[in-house]
Amino acid sequence: MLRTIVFRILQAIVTLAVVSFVVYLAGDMTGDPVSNYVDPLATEDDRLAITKELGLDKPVLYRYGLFLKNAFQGNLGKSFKTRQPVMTLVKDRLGNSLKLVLVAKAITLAVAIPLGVYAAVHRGTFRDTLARGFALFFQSAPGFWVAIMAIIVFAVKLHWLPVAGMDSWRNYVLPACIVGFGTSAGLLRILRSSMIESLQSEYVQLARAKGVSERRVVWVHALRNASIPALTFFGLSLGVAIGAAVTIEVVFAWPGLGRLIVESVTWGDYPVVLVGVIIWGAIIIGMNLIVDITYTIVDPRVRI
Amino acid sequence: MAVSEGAIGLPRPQASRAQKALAFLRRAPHLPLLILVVYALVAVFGPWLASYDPTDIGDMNRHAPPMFVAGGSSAHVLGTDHLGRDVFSRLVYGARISLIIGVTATTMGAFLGTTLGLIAGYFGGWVGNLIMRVVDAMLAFPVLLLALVLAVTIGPSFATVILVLGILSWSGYARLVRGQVLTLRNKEFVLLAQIAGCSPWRIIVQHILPNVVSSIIVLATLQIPGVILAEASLSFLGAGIPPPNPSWGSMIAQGRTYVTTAWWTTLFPGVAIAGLVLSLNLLGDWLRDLWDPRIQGAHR
Amino acid sequence: MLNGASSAAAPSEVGILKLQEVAKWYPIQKGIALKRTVGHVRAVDGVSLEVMHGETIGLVGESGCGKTTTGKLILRLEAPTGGQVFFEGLDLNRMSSAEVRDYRRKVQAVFQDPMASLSPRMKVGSIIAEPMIMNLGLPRNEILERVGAAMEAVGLDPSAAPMYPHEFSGGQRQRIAIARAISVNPKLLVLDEPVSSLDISIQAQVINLLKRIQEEHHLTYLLIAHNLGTVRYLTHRIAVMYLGQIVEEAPTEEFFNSPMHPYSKALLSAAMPIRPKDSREAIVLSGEVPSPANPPQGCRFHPRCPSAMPQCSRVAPTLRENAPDHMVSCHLYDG
Amino acid sequence: MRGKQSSSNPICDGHRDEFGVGYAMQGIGYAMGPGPVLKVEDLRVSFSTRRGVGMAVNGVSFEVKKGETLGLVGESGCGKSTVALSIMKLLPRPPAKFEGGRVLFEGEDLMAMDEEEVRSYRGRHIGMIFQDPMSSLNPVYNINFQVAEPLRIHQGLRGSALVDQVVTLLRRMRIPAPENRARDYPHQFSGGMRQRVVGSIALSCEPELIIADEPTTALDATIQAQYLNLLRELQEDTGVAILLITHDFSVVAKMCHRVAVMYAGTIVETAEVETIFNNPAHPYTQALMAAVPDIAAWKGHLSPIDGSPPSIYETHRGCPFAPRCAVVQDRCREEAPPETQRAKEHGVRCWLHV
Repeated sequence: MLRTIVFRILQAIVTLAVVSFVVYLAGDMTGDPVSNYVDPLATEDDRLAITKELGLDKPVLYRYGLFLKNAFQGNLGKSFKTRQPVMTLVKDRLGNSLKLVLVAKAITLAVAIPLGVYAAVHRGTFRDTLARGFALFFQSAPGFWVAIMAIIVFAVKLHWLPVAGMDSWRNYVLPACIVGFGTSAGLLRILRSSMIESLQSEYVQLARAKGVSERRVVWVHALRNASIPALTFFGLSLGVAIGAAVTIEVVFAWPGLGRLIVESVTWGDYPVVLVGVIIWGAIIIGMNLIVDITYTIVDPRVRI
Repeated sequence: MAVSEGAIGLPRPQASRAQKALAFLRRAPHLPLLILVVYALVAVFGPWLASYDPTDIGDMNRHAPPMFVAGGSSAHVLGTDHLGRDVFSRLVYGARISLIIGVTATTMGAFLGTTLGLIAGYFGGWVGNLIMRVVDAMLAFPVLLLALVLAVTIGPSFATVILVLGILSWSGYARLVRGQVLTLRNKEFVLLAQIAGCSPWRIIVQHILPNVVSSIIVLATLQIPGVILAEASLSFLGAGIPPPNPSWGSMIAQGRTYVTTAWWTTLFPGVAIAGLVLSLNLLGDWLRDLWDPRIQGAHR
Repeated sequence: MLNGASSAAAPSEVGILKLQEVAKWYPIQKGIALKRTVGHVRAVDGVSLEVMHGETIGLVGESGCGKTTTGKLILRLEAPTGGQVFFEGLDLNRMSSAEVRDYRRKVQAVFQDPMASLSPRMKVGSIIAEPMIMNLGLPRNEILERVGAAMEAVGLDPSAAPMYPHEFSGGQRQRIAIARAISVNPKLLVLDEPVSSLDISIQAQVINLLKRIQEEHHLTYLLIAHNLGTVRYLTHRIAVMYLGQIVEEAPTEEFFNSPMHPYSKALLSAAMPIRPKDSREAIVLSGEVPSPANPPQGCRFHPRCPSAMPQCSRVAPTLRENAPDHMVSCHLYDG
Repeated sequence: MRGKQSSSNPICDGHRDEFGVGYAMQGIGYAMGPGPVLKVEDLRVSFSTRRGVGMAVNGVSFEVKKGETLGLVGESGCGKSTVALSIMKLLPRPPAKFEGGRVLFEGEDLMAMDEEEVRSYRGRHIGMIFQDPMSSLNPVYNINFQVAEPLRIHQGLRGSALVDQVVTLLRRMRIPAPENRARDYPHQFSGGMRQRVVGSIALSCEPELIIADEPTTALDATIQAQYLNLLRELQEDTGVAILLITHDFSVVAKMCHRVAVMYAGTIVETAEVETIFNNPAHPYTQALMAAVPDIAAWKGHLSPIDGSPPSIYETHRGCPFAPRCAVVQDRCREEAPPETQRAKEHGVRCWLHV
């Protein structure tokens, strides 16, 4: 078990290295970072000095290595735009984003599990159609658009909830629900189909033949098996949720990492983008590791 | 003959290919199919349908409301935007953009992913391992973020969006195809093909690929809406189709500023996306139930 | 008579297939990043067998005894980790590509599951034609003609050639698989459980068909089966496998009349149906087949053997001729 | 509701056998009145699918007596498994539909009961063994959980009494080291051992009837022999009635007292096992016996049955076996034959015997 976890972490580091290199390269190819960095009125000498200072005269692999070395020493570089250390810029933003994503994932589970089971048990009825309709709507409508419409209805017209910011729990309702519903759609559908499969299995038949009540058949015998494929999806959907959170942060002016990355991309502020993407990647990989460990609890056949 | 082995009849005659195709379409979900046909027609015949050039700011009649709202006129059926452009015309041209991007990027991803999946599944080895490690990484990563970075880097354009979304969407296919190849290659009919002396190439093309195609089509049908949504998100963030091209995503982004007063510039593009994506999802679900109930959640 | 080991001294008999101390060990690997081999599953562990031209030899045993793997080694789907397989005197793993092509024509197979044996998206005609296309290089119309002939030979209407496998019943599909196998005029057919997935009434149809085809085409059959009834009906000779090794080999009638190995006796007793009264006195073995990754010391059967002796757990018996043409690997017959 | 509690169960008061379980070695004289444990009368079940409505079970009647094993024999698709599941009312409805008939368990009609009442019979009075030991145990729960469940539900056992009873049951099914193995998961067992676990679940509440649907089909020959022996011993010890569903005549020969042969949703012949083997009356039974390669008696030839069994969606007038029957008459194609008693315990549905 420990061996596997260590191996997964190593694998994750390699993945991150590759992705960060791609992003680094991307940043490197976009125009001239120096012009983002220096005063427009600076002289050619100043520019050269800064080029040297930033190490831009060295080959790209060397500079990437340097970046990694500095990163391991806790120095993530400075923003081109604000010249602040990236670390300070990112720290608060990351916390805000994580809060949003975690609340959203909790909503995902709270919605998807009961509805998915419900739809599977009442397969083919109107109730099933209703549950799947809910899922399908949130899977099909773009989240940022739903967000704008929700602001109009619930904030502007009804004044129930705030438009933007993150001052109280009321601020969380709309963005977390929209991100959460969006990814619950897929989970609901997977859970529904794996529940249907599980409910038709021979071990469920045997449970019924033992005289087990239908409620217990569904929630004890079928659900635990059905949650195995759903767990895989849940792990993968973390990436989707974080992607969705980016646009939602923009709409709700949420001071999160996603919005910071979007802004930095448009500014060409690559040190920030680079660190932002790596951090998100690391978090997703970490969460997937937790999902992997959860497998061993749910499914005794899996030994990692 | 000393030994008898029983008489044997012919199986029942089956319908012709054309009859089968017709019966197939008849069983398809009607409404989504109809909606998709409408979208496709609109995309193809856009110029004849739209009464205005989508980028024409005309007489600067800004934020004219739709015709069915007080103050609206039939000149602009769905009103105009902040620059006075006709919303309906922009929607019509936007359909073309969405559909082209959805289909081409998906095709690209499907082709790339299928090829890599076949290699990883049939030949395996370290190449196969490498492919699968990359797939794992890609599946877990927030693709939209990566797409955003790449799109901005290369420079937002129609081709960029297709390229980025195409390249980033292959992993699902690779995983699906590899999994199926691993099962198929131990099936008796593949062993028998080996016994008959077929080359690996012939086995892949003749025996494995035809059995994977339906799953690939199902996955692609479910992936097109994903790509369309990704394009809309990119354009919404300003990294997709550059203005003044009428992408639905950027229409929403532009309309957002004025949404309290001119809600129609935001509402209609969203409805257009949701309608298209919904129909594609419904059709894909139906195909999956029909052809490949095993695929679950290979798409997002 | 037909016999594995002594046949070399009897040149009048023409051997077609010969297995010499063949072994197939699969490594058991642990670890994810750096795989290390922690042991071996000894699927086939030193099997010697000779098959004569025109005979049917039955390979019998329970699941996991290595009979299917032996079939795969003969079909060149797997390479042995030890020993050699000779077909018409040529070592299967030292063949030139021309010899391989010739071998591919001469050796065909029929598997257990007729649905899985036919490419679901190919028409039946193309399925039957494939071995001919790959091996014979005939013009198209001749191939079509031969497809028709092969279909007629197995009792199928040739006009069904443009249909797909799923449109046929299980028994018909198995006939298609047989038609495909015989279309290239092979010498040897490996039949891996050819009837066990069929309904009882259909089984008899296919068994009779196989018997007739053998007579008409002078084929050699290697029949892998667990159903002793089928084996008795089709084979001339029987080899019983247990945990990767042959424990007894004898002419079929001899085997059924006087089985020697305790395992063979138990197998026979377990399969004996019929006449309800006597079947209640069956020999029932205790325990289960041990893992082939870790076979018992000495005789592999000794932990389950009703007549085990002290030496059985120490010394592995060898396969020796005990009665004329009757080989057994058991200390009871050490003389 | 029948008021049978485990405490008042007379078999618990008997002397202990070698397995340490309180079963009396009484075989036949099991403390219940005469009459069949299970009596199925004119059972009809249909399936509606995309291909249409098919009668999977079309008027099946039989009974199983105490201490007896009835073999329900037939080829795949003849409806024998549907019969097994309908007795327990376990068929998914839809697509299945109960079209008529009665299933009397000790005189009570299960078909007329609501779900709640039927559930009190399942696992308590009727145990079930399915074909595939690989899929009939839940992979995510350990053996203890699965064997204990019926005991908790029907007998309210808890704590150490429950654990002891589980171990006892596993030991009865000759599972080695049951104390340790109870904590293992299904994937850690071999196929034969899993089927024994399923057997101990079926036996857990000392049922009056066990329905075994192809219990040994997935097992190897020598393991199959072990399992059948075990079932026979348990039957002799407890007097439980067994409805054994199989297609394998060697299993029938080893296990059954009486046999009902099914074809296309109907029972064509019912007789004692000796009669079925030595003196079968229905042409289908005769043909089936002739088509089985017999390893004991070398006949030198096999006589297959032409054609293949009909699909349940094919409608037919007359006798369903008529198209494949070697001695078919005109009348067979027109009118279904009634059941006739040839002798005591020997019923046939064939115009030849009317």
